[in-house]
Amino acid sequence: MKRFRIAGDVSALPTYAFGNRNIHWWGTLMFMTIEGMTIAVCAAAYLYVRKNFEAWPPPPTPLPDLVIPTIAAVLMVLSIAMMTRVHVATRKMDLRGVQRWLVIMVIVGIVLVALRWFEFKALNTRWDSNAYGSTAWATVAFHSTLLLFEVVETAVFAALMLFGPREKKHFTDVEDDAVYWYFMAAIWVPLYVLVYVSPHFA
Amino acid sequence: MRQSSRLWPSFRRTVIALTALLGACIVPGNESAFNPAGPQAGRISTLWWFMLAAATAVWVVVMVFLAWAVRRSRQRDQALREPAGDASMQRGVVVGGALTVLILTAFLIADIATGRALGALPRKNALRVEVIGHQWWWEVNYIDPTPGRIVTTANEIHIPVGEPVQIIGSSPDVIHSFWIPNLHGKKDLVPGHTTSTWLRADKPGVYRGQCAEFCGAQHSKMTALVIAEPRPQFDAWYNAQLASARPPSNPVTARGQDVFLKSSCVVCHTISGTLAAGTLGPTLSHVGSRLTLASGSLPNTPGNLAAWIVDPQRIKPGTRMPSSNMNQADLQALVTYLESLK
Amino acid sequence: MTVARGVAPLLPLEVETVRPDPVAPQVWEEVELTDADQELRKELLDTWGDNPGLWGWLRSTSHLSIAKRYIITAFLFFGLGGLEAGLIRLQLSQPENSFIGPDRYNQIFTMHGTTMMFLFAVPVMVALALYLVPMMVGARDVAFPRLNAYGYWVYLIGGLFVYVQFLLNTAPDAGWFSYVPLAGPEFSPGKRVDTWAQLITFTEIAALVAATEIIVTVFKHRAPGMSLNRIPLYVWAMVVTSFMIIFAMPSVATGSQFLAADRLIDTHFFNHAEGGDSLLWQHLFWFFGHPEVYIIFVPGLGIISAIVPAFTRRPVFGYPVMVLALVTTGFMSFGLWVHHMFTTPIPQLGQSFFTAASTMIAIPTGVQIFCWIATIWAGRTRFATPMLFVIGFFVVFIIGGVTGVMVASVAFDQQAHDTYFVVAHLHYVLLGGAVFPLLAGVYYWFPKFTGRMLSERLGKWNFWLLIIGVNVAFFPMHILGLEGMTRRIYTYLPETGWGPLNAVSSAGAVIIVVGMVVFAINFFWSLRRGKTAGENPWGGETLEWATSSPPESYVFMYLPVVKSRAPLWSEGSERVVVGGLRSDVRDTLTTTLMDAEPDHRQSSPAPSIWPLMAAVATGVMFISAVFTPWGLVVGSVLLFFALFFWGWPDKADQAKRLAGESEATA
Amino acid sequence: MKRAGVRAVVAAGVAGALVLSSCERENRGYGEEPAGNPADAASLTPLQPGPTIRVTAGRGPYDENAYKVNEGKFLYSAMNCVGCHANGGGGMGPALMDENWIYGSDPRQIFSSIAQGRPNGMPAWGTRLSNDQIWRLVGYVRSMSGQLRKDVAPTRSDDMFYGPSEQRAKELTPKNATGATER
Repeated sequence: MKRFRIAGDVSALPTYAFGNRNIHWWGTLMFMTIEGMTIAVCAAAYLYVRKNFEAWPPPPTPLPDLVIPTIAAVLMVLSIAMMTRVHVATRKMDLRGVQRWLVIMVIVGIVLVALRWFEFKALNTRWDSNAYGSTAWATVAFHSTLLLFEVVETAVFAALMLFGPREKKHFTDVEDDAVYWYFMAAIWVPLYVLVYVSPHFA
Repeated sequence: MRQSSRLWPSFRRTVIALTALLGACIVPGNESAFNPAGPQAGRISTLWWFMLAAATAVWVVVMVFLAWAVRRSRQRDQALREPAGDASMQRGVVVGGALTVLILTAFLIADIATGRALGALPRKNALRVEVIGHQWWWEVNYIDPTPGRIVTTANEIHIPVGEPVQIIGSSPDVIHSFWIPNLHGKKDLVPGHTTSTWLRADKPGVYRGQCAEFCGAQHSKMTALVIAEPRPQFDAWYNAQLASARPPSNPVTARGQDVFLKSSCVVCHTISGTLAAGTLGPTLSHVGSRLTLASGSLPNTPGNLAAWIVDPQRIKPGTRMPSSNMNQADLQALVTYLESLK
Repeated sequence: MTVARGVAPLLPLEVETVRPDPVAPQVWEEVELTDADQELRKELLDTWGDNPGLWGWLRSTSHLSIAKRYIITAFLFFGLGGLEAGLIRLQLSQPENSFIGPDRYNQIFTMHGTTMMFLFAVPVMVALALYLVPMMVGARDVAFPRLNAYGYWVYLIGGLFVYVQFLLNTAPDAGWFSYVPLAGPEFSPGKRVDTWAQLITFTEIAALVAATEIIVTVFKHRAPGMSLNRIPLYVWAMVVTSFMIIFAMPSVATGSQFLAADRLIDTHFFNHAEGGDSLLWQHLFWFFGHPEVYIIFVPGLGIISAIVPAFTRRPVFGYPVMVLALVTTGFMSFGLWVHHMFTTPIPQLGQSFFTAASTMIAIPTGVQIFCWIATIWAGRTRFATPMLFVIGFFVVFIIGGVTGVMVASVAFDQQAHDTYFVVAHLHYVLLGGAVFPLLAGVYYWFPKFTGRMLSERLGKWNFWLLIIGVNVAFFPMHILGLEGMTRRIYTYLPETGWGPLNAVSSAGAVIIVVGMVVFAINFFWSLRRGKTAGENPWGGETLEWATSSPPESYVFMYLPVVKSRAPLWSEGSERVVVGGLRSDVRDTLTTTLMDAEPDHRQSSPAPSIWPLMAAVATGVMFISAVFTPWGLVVGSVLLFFALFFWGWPDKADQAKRLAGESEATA
Repeated sequence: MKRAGVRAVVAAGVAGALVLSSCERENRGYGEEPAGNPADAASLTPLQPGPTIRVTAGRGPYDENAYKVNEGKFLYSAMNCVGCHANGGGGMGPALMDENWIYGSDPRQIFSSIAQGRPNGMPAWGTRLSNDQIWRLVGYVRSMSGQLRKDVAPTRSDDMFYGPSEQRAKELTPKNATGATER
């Protein structure tokens, strides 16, 4: 009769792993790909519609402002640098560091959301004025759902690391949240250039 | 292009002979891509017969191989494992792959050749006809430099035999698609874009085509007719269309015109030479001379015209023409008048 | 950064790779369980089992029960889609037929297309993979079990939403791809096309979520020893399909949100008077649309690659070529969407590129077909029903394939586009390329799902009725198409001459319906009175046949160690396994990407009601968005709470898990 | 048990209303003529001899039908109502999207305003349009000032954008010529 032959024992293996060794990192990568494709489709629509206009933005619509969007873009890039502090803290399993920096990142996130409200105003057009307004609003709005989702997720992780039932595995999850923040912040730079800067040079 | 054209007819003859058997069961009738009446449809039809032959051959060969493999496989008592077997299988797959690439390249070359041949067909001084797709009928305008000679009609396009015709298509509402299978492939009429396609009918006849892009409730009853006729007949028709509508000649048609001008027809329809100048619906200046009514839904007979006027929703549910409640006498007079507008 | 690496060194697995193509054993021998194994089995059943009753059913996250529900729901929608097809054929069976009015008919044919493409074809292939892929790669569960449950509930809510709207006379009526401006705000009043747009969102979420799980399961949860070149071909097909889903579906999800925005809050994406463009919709839709049909077709190729070895008693010939062909098909499917738009006013220059791409994509599929035929030639083939359906695939699909290559040519497509020639092509490719392999898969894996065999006699009836029905129904459509019959017409005049061929086609449809009824009878009859099947009734080579039929909730008592491409054929007298996973907690093994060496233990989350709550919140969000844009705001707040409780760790469960771990490995 | 029964009945009522409302909204009703004779249109002014009889607020036949109201929007531009009333803002003709109704806001009063014509240039459409078409126009005109349900009112048209569509119009309570609210 056929029998089992146990050729190895995995009980000694750890129960968590950092980086691309754990499955949540891969899950985050897949969601980043999906969101990346969504943003790409919005940008493609923005560029496709552009060929229907001689002047971009079409005459009655003023050029988008640059002041607040530039501030927000710079803060977005800085937030990547700040998020690496969280990333390093998670790798060192430094609970205090992770808690402190997560709270800071939540504040940065709230500031970014607040700035985003003014960035919508800086577009100087309504979403229902014309195709330019619609595609500009769509691009910024889809990224805003990413921003909002990321800030809320960071807030939940901050609450988890401060008050919740913590365990070592959660450091790897916070690391994945940091990686997602990099993607969210990094992808905003080309979008900022596309929606706010490029009309000035059309 | 010179050299390949000598090759082309001989190639065509063999292809058609090869598929005569299969072709027999296809009844080449009106409105059929199998029965080209023009060079464009002819080129595409040749491409079709070549591709049909090649495809049938591919399918038969694969089925033969499959049957052979199945039969050979049932004779084995033990699955073949030695490397010799793998080598012969590899040869088979490589040969199969190579043949596939070859046949696909042949398809590609045939398509590009047909495409270029279609592009090369003469287009000089073509008759320019503007076709505008509306929700569920075709507006036809013959473009002419002198405004006085522009003919506006609906659903039926008369063209001179043997001369190139440029169809300039556009649509104010939804996407339609102008397609006359006997003459050429279809072109989508997309709002916000104008498109153009060139046709030529080498044989006189009435060629029927249907709107090919789903455009709403009555997409199925949006038919266009292209009537190819010799040049003299076409010119006679063109001049008749130019003339304004015939004034009523007897009391019945006079009463019919009066009923027309008093009722709601004038809001949407035009009859040149009268006060009626609505442009929402097709022009009725020469409706008597048209072969069909309601964009190909009904043959043009007085009975059908009366039925259509009284209750269009029964024939084309969803059409924008309102039903009218006029008494029998008025209706008969109106129908007689409209039929008189040859 | 080395702190976090595992404490214990990677295990020395005394495993040597066996000769690449092992011989299929004549008789299949099941593993004998020792007393210790029986004890372990009871603990595992207790840990991995679903809670009893409806509440347990709703909270279940076991991939077996979720996938089974998914498949059954998809087949129910297949039945509904089939009914709609029957109504269409009845209406078109004779000219000027007044069986259905134009408005009702437009809803029916749109629902037929939408149901078959979005609610049956993609979901059933994905559901079958969610059931089989974890088993085939030797994992106990799919990568993200709760996400899996969420995906199914969102799919179910989407399907119910659109069919409730169908009953309320609000089914979409602008075609399964809803071209603008007909589907736009001006020419589609009411909420019909909004229903379609939101349905797209539901089915996209479900498919994207499932694709993520399949990719992560195959990358990180493979059994020890299953390196990349030992992954079964079916699993490769599903990985390629999942990547196609990940890259293609966002395009239509975003496009349908644009359409919903145009219809609800007056945006101008597709309004050409304000700079928008209706061709933008066609690009966005078909950039997803063509990969979509390959998302439906590639799993079919995978199923055939899983079935052929079992019935030819040898592995499929040319494993690397097959994998390469699958990957090439996946890539090329993104390069040919414009062949759906050859008749639109886009520049001629681009079209010849897409003709070349559309023609060349037939090569990888052709190579795979030759490899299968070679395998059949070299094997000792037994023609049970699954193999009959595979032969049916060859016969029907190749006709669809060659007509596909024909419509790839710009010139010919101008005659054939949007006619019944294309309807014939797509039905040959979808029925031949997806439904025949799917039915082959159902006949092949039914013993694994239910522990009973489907009856061979009814199976043969089902096959012959279907193959005759398909050809009688759809072959005349080729001729009808080139004789001028355009798509989506609810009636036609007698003088068009289309009557006789349409009658023949409708007769064919009746045969297909009878065939599917025979399948349903076979399905329900065999559930109770089918011949009982052991672990491996067909003598298959892949790991899903190493589990009991139907598999226990924990699937593998010990994770198998894979030594070759055909693990079950190279077992010999003992099954080499890996022990040490905990049985008091849902413990799974995460392995490295390239060679699947054990890396760390991953605890699979316990069953929870929150995925269902999150799906309901998503449903509230998108369904209320049809009526008021503020619905999105309310829905997203509800979704936040659902996701929060979904992810927030449960204190008791955490304590139990940590208690069992020694300090070193915690 | 009674309270559960009541709750069940209420739930059924709500569900029923939902079903009826969307069924009616989507009913294409090709070829169906609106019942009733519009000739008994309500009087133009609330002034009447003898005791005042409360004028019950009538309902247009197409107030629930999105398709018919959308066709009304097509007729509004096709019959060149835009020429005088613009897109509801008014021009030569009075504004239609505000709360002032010179000749009454009751659907039957609007019907007679369109059918009979009104002083200062409103033509009599009675002989030129069928009753069905006029009722569609009545439905559309009422949607301009937000009188219809949000999911029935038409959304934007594929033309130049003149402002928020009727679906997003604010609901205004109609006032008659004397400034008193009508209902």
